Amino acid sequence: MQREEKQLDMALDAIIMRVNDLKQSISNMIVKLELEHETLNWPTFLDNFALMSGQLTALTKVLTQDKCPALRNLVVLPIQLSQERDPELLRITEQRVPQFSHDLAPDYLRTKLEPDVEQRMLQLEIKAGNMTYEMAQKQVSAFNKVMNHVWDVVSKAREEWESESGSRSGPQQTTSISDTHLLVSAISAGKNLKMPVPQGQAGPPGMMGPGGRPGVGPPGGPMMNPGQQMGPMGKVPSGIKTNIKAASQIHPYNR
Amino acid sequence: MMAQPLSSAIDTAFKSNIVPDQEYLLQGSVLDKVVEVLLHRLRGLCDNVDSGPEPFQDHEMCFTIRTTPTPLNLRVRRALDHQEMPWQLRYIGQPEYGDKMRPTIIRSSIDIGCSATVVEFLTELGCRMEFEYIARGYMFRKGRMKITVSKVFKMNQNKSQESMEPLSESYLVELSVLAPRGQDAIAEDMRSFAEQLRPLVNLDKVDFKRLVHGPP
Amino acid sequence: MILMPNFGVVVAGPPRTVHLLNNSEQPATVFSILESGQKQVPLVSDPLFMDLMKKLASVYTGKQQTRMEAKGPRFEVADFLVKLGTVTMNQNFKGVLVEVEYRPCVVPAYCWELIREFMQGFLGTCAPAQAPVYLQNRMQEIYQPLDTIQQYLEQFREYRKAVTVR
Amino acid sequence: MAVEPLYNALSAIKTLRSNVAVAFESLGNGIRSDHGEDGKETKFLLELQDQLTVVNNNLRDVEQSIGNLQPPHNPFSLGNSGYLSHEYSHDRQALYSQLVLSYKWTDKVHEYCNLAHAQLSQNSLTRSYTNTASAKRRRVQTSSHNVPPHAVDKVITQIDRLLPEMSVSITRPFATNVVLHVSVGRVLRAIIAFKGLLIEWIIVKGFMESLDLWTESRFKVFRKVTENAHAAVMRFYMPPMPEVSVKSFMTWLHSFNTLFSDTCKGCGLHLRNAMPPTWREFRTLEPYHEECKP
Repeated sequence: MQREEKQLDMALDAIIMRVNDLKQSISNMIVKLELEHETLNWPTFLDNFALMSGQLTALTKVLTQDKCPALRNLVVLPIQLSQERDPELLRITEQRVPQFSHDLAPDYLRTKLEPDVEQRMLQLEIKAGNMTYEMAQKQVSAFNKVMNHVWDVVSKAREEWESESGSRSGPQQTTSISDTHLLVSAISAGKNLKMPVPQGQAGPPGMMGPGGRPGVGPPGGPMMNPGQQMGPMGKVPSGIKTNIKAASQIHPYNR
Repeated sequence: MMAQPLSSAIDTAFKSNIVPDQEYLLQGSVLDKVVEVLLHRLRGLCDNVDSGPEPFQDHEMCFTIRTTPTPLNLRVRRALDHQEMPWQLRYIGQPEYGDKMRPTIIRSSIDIGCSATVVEFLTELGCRMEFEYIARGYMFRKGRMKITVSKVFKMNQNKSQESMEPLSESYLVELSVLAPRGQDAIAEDMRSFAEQLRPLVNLDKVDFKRLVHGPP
Repeated sequence: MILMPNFGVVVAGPPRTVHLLNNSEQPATVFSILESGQKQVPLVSDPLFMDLMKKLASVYTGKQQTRMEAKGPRFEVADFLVKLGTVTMNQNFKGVLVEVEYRPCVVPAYCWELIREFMQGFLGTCAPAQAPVYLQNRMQEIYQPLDTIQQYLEQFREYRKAVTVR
Repeated sequence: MAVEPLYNALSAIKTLRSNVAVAFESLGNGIRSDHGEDGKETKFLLELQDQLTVVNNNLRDVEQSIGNLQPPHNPFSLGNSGYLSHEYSHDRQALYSQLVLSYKWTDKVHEYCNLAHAQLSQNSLTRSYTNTASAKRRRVQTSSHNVPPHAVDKVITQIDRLLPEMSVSITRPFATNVVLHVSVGRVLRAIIAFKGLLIEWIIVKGFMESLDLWTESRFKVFRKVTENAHAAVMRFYMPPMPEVSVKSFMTWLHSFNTLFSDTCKGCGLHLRNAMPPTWREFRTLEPYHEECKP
């Protein structure tokens, strides 16, 4: 007897510990929901659920353990009910239960569901029991079909997204080093640009404007770099073409 | 050689480092198919947002003249799309690549606006035209930085502009600043700007000398 | 006001001469005229071109460095511009050049008679009857600042040939 | 001012707009599921027809209520609400002061318009709608102000063809009225602003100068020519026959082709006071110095 009691104590301690863990994490979650609902993100929320589910599993494991005595064989008896406030009770229940009275005791010592809840459970069970096997099968397959479809959609979207981001981050070529080298050496040293015939005659092949007099051709007379610090230009007539252009560009009438 | 008031004025200008004669340069290229993306990005990054990119089409001729110790390179550039603009004569010195710490190529550069007779002038002077090409593309500005995105074409003999033969399937991208001597801070700005264009374009110090002598 | 067309000479292997000139009317422009035999190639450019010529220094034997200058007062009478330039060659006095420009007109042929009449007004019989040789072939063309430079160059050349003061 | 009909009209317009929106919405949605399966097209058409009938009725209502409205005879008076700018409360104050300002502004515009109208209808001496200082000589002929653009073009191109040394280009910077860029030989350029077929303004400049309507030439001789050209515009002014007027003016301007090469008919010289003959006789086109003219 002595040994059994000891075992019971140990089992109860273990259960209480697990239940406390569970309670702790539930209250943590509630605090989070209340205080951080604006910044709370979905993954951490799901993490909380996962934690709780783990704790529940642990609890069930403890209950089904061989070492655990069959709790259902034990009876809990309220020995004394009292209308008085019991500070000790208040402390150990974290200010939840002020007194162990007639009113509250049945609820706390309840081993069955509330009558109306029990009734509704019963109804549902009857309904489920009435369903034929084929119908159930049909519903299950319909449900599976929907789920598969959603799964497909999600995985396809994910595939697309991954392939796109993969290609973007991938080494898409926008510049070619060999082309850079080709171009730079071409404009700097004339690679690939030099004329095939060696120039005996140094004269450029006739792409010159009219020689002799400057300004007869298109470029107009002497023109200065505007950024010169050498003072204002003197009387410098520019080409005729420039003149017309300037006149049509500057709108003198636009006031 | 000449002791004239004007040239002495220029001497003073050179001595007091107000003539922008140093070119800071970074080069790179971008494949034809993504050039639109680059142009779009440059439009967003550069100053001329509202006016859009400035198109250009230039004809560049490169001349050399034998001087001691090294031959001198002179370049003549003219705008094919704005024939009335003055031509540009340009002297480009030997590029300095520096070590890893230096962000850009530095080379001395003198830009001179001049009349269209410049080619005949140089030829008579004893210069020899080495090669010529046409660059067509877009120019962007960002502060003092100039960004050109251009396609390089070979000159063909019949001169029709439609049938120009591109040199490669990429656009040449150049980031340059012309500044007076000793303003190395701008090079850092260029590096950070080039960083913003990565990985679309890798603007870097391209040492063409090594490329020319390296494997073809 | 001073007019100073400057005159530098550089000679290369085959007889080629580059004259660099500068006019105070166009202070930010350098006029270069290259003479190669009978051929003349002018170039109008930024003053930075001077710097480039220095880079080319090793090509040339700066044998005959002559520096000529016309310097003097500048007058404006209505639309006429008159400049009296004292010509010096390497600091030696050579003579006086009179430049008359009628600025509203851009074609020499149209206003030559007018200019001649103007010059007769203050030069009397010294006024030339014919337009300068350089201009005679270009009477119908639009006048450029380079044309002024070319005429100065022509006059300077005359001075260099003449040993004595005219 | 009866406010009731105005309200009615406004609400009628509101109904019309909402019903039109409904009609377009159902048209835009096309055939819906509630049209059923059989004969959905006809059902849809019927629905649309109904809606259009409603719209039609609404439109009629609107027109009717607009017919009932009377245009206001005098500008609205704000009456006592004008004092609302004294409202102490801050957020309201901004609104009401602006209201009163804009009311005052419109009131002023109204007043000025009335005055201007009275002035303009009395003063028949103006050459155009805008009073230019040099323009108060002759009677106005509205017909020559208001000429269709192609007619103007025709007259100008005719003149262009007539005078070989003159090249003319037409621009229209402000809608209808022409601004001409004229170059005469390689001597001068001019910019001429027209009002219809009447010459309003002219500036003469050197051949190499840039043209615009307001800045004078750098050269004395062209400033003088501009002055004379203004006189010529007056001299040739002939509203009943604007083409002739323009043509004779252009012929006169064309005679400046020889501005630098002609000698004065009076003294036989090129120059007087260092100026060429800048005056051209209006009929004979003979050149004279300013001081020599008969």
